Amino acid sequence: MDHHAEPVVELEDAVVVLGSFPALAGVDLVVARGEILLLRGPNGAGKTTLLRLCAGLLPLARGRGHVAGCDLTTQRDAVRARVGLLGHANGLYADLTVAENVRFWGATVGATPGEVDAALDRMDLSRRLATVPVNRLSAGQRRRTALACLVARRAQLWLLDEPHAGLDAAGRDELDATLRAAVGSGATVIVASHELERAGSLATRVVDVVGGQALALRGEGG
Amino acid sequence: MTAVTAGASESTTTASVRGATGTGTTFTRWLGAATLVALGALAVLGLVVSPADVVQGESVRILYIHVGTVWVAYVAFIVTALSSAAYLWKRTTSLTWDRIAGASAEIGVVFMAVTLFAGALWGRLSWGAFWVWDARVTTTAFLFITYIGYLAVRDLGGSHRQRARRSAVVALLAVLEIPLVHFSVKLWRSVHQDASVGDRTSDVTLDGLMLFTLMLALGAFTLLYAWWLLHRQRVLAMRDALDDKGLDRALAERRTEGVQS
Amino acid sequence: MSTWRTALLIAMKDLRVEARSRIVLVQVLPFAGLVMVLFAFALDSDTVLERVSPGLIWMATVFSLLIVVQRSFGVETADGALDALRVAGVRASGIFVGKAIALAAQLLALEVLLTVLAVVLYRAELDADGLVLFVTTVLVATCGLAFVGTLYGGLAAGAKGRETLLPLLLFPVVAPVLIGATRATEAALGASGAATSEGWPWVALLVVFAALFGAGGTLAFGSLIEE
Amino acid sequence: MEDQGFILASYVAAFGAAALMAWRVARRGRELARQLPEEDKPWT
Repeated sequence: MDHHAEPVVELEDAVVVLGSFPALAGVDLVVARGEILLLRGPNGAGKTTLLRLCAGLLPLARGRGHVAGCDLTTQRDAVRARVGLLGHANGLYADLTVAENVRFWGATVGATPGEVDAALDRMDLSRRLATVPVNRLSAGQRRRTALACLVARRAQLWLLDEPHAGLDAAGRDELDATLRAAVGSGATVIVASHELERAGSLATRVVDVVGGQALALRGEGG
Repeated sequence: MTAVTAGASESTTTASVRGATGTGTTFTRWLGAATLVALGALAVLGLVVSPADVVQGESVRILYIHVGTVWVAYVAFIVTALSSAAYLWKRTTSLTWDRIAGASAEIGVVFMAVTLFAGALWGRLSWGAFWVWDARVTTTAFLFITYIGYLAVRDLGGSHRQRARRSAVVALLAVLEIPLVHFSVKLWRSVHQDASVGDRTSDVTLDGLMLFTLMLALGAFTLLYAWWLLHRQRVLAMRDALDDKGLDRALAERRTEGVQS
Repeated sequence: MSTWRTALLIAMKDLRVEARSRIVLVQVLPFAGLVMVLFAFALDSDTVLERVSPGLIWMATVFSLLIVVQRSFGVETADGALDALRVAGVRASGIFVGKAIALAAQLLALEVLLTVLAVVLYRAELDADGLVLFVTTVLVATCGLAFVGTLYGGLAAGAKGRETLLPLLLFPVVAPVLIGATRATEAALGASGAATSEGWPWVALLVVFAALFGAGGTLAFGSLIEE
Repeated sequence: MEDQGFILASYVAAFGAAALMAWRVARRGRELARQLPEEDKPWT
């Protein structure tokens, strides 16, 4: 993994407190463009908190952080515009068709029709699926549509929380191919998953997120 | 007028207040004692000693309760609005502002209920009607429901910070509604054929011992409000601390499993 | 993206979702009509009905407002779209104004139906000079209702027990609109002998209401849906 | 006379509400105080 590629995420001694509980207690992390980073660790270990921090949703109690070139404390809206966070919910409008959903999310950043079509093509949703309402899609197809929305929204950093949950084997392979393609065209992906064997082969780097007051980041495996 | 009943209601409050230890300090004990004395005096003066009013007779005694409690209810809601603004203004302040807003609204709603009840009884005796579409009374009833909504919003869950921000916004919006309701009812009543009964409570002039009893009522209920607010704020603080502690324990346990696995 | 462009985008999306699902058209409009019929059963004397028809129009509107707001935010929370909007850094004031516009459009359609029903069922007459007052009242009241509905709809969205929380929060707040719109409509229809000129102070009240909650909503909406 | 009943009712309502609230908050305070160490109670 060439580390001198321009970093998309830089966290220094990042501390996030939820209520009075230090969910992240001093995290140092650098993620370069084009990486697929896997965050591994048990539930409640702080994986989701770390993703939400990178998405610009949580205030830093201490330490500093830059995501997609923007400061995490002062330019949070700018961070949010450049980052896509996908949890279990896909954030789609079930009554609208695939194309209408992707066009809507692209329009939030003023994407051109050309960009929308490119996003649909990338997720090979353009032909017969484009005009199908989302409520008639399979889970895998919905996940692909949600990812197409991220592409249309020009998200540079994809933060995926348990993306493989609820997908069958075919759906998972599709998703892996999609993520590799996305990275191929300049995006960076961070996946949080507690399914060890499944995601291992996908990731270019694996980082253990171990639950504890101090978030011990060990291991540069993968 | 039977003095016994006055005594009876007074003694029930004595027994309960003095025993406070959990959230009590010497200051709150003095405040509690002062509240008791004032409430006791109010009961005796209001029910027995003060004379009947020349115009409306005995029913003036209800007025002490009605005016006393409506005053504290409005004070409570002003405090809620101000502390909500304080929480929102300097976002970094602790959750104390939020807890004061919550505690003040809770007692505000209770006093609002009492004042509406006493007001209805007083209206029945003075005008033969429990309810009249008077701008101030309607606004008071309206506020009562609005703040029940506020309390419902307060326990919507989510983190303490989330609860605090959401409640603060709702409290400020509630203040926004007061002039709207008041103005619309006033305009409505002035247009209506039978002239409105006017602001009943303000055209009743009290003097001498009766005026003193009314002032005593305001003072007693304000003391009670202050005492209660102090204790309730501390209870809420402890409850929040316990919530966080519970969360700490649960996650600490999982962390130890995490490390061993 | 400016607030106004975001608002138009959100409004178009909401109206397209409604055009596609037709829930308001197929369920809410018939419900509003049904409410008007039930009022007729309950009050059953024609003279009374004719006199109180303005009040009934606006009562039916407020009931329907509740359902349209719940549908409008149900669409957002079904698959986490409201969170996704926030995560995408979409301006909260844009979301507020956008959803209010879509809500206002649906309310206007509703009010047209209710007025027609009032004329048919309750024999309310709408003469020419009252028409200007009536149309102004409907437009201004709808703005107020749309702003307040979106504001408290956003607050209650996704909260547990939101079905019962929304009426508890919304009904006290819409009281001034209910009083103002009803009195103004009474003046417009000449019901119970009210002259048209008496309606205009009520329209002023409705304008103040819409302005207050338009401004208040735009400022507060962000912190209400923010985590 | 009807007056007496109403007057008494208003006093019982006010004093009853005050007593109930005072008792509840004091009891809740003692209950919670037992479960928390000293440092969490700044007023002690």
